[in-house]
Amino acid sequence: MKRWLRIQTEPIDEGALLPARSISRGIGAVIYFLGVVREQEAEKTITALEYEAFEKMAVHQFEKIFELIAAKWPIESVRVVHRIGAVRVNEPSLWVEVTAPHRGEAFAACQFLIDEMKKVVPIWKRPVA
Amino acid sequence: MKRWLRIQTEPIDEGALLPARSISRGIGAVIYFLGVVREQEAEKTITALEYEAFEKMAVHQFEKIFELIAAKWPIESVRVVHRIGAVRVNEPSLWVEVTAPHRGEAFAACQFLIDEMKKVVPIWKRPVA
Amino acid sequence: MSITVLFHSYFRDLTGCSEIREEVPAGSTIGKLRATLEKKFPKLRLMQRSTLIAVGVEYQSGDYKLKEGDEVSLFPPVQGG
Amino acid sequence: MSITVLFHSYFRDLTGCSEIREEVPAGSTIGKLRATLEKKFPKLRLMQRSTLIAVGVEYQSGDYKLKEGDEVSLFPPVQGG
Repeated sequence: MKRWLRIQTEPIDEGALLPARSISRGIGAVIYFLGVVREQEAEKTITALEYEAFEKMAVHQFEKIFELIAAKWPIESVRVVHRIGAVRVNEPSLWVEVTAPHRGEAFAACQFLIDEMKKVVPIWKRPVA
Repeated sequence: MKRWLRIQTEPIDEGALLPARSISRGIGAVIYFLGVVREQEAEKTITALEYEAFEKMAVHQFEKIFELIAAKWPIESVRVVHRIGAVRVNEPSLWVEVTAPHRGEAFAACQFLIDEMKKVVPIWKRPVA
Repeated sequence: MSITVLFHSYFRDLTGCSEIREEVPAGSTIGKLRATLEKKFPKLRLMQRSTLIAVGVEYQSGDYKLKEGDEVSLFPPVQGG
Repeated sequence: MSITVLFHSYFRDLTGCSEIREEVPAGSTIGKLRATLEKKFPKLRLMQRSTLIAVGVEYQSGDYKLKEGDEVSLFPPVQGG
């Protein structure tokens, strides 16, 4: 399974990420997920979230999740970008792409990745009023 | 819920579809799904699939699925492109985008849309050797 | 009573026909129409258990009562995506 | 035995500190280290039930036996995405 991870302060550029995708002739499903900053956070109106990562551990924990995915499903590739620093409302903080032969495993792996990330990857956020 | 549907012979241009997305400040999740033509279809190697739609009924059946989604989940928008005619291996035949406040409902609605489409929308495919 | 019948996908190959006009007695059901069509196009019988039927843009079952001018579609299981 | 302790996210605010060097007796566990840190930074006690602990890049529990040079991180529940 191909893995690709970026933890970056620059905005997530979907248009630039698309052409970097390469899928083999056995791939039938591609899923993208974008996590976007919402205006309401814990019932307060915000203008941005300030994300912070303990980066070396975040990278390691993402790699462990990738290992679990590779062991569980026939996924061809996973790409993840998580933005840190200030991310304004309406901007994506997370971008995930999963490619697989069939959609069932692609959806399962993509949801698993996000659920696990939210449990173990040391990234935190603070509301910016 | 915003709905947008195209059944088209032209290739699906992901790069052109992205900037047409507009999400409100309450949106936290965007999911894209791409269905891609695989080289192996029913254990035979193919070069393309030839898709055919009974178009007026396909449009109506998609609209009924959109209604069900709108009744079931707080989805802000659904966009669907299904290609017809010859679609080569490695090219997408289906593109779906769902935007919602939270990822749970976005994933559920996206999978529901594809599952229902495969049951009721009159589109067929034939392998091209 | 005049009914238009459309054959989609490989039902076109089975029947060698994409559209046909059928005269059926008033009050006929889809079931009745199917029996008539299977006499005319015996290969349709091969697909008896995997035939989907619509009138206009809605799915209907065998007991649907046909009306003058109905457009009936016969087709195999759908395969979008 | 010398241990580096890192505080992340709002644990930095609670302690007013992002990194501190602690001397602990040989054979000390993370549990022991935590008790020492809670004496030094009493506000950490407020978070007792929602403190995550890692050594290097791996999560560890209170009975982990510290080694010379370990880098221990204390932080609140993670919130990526």
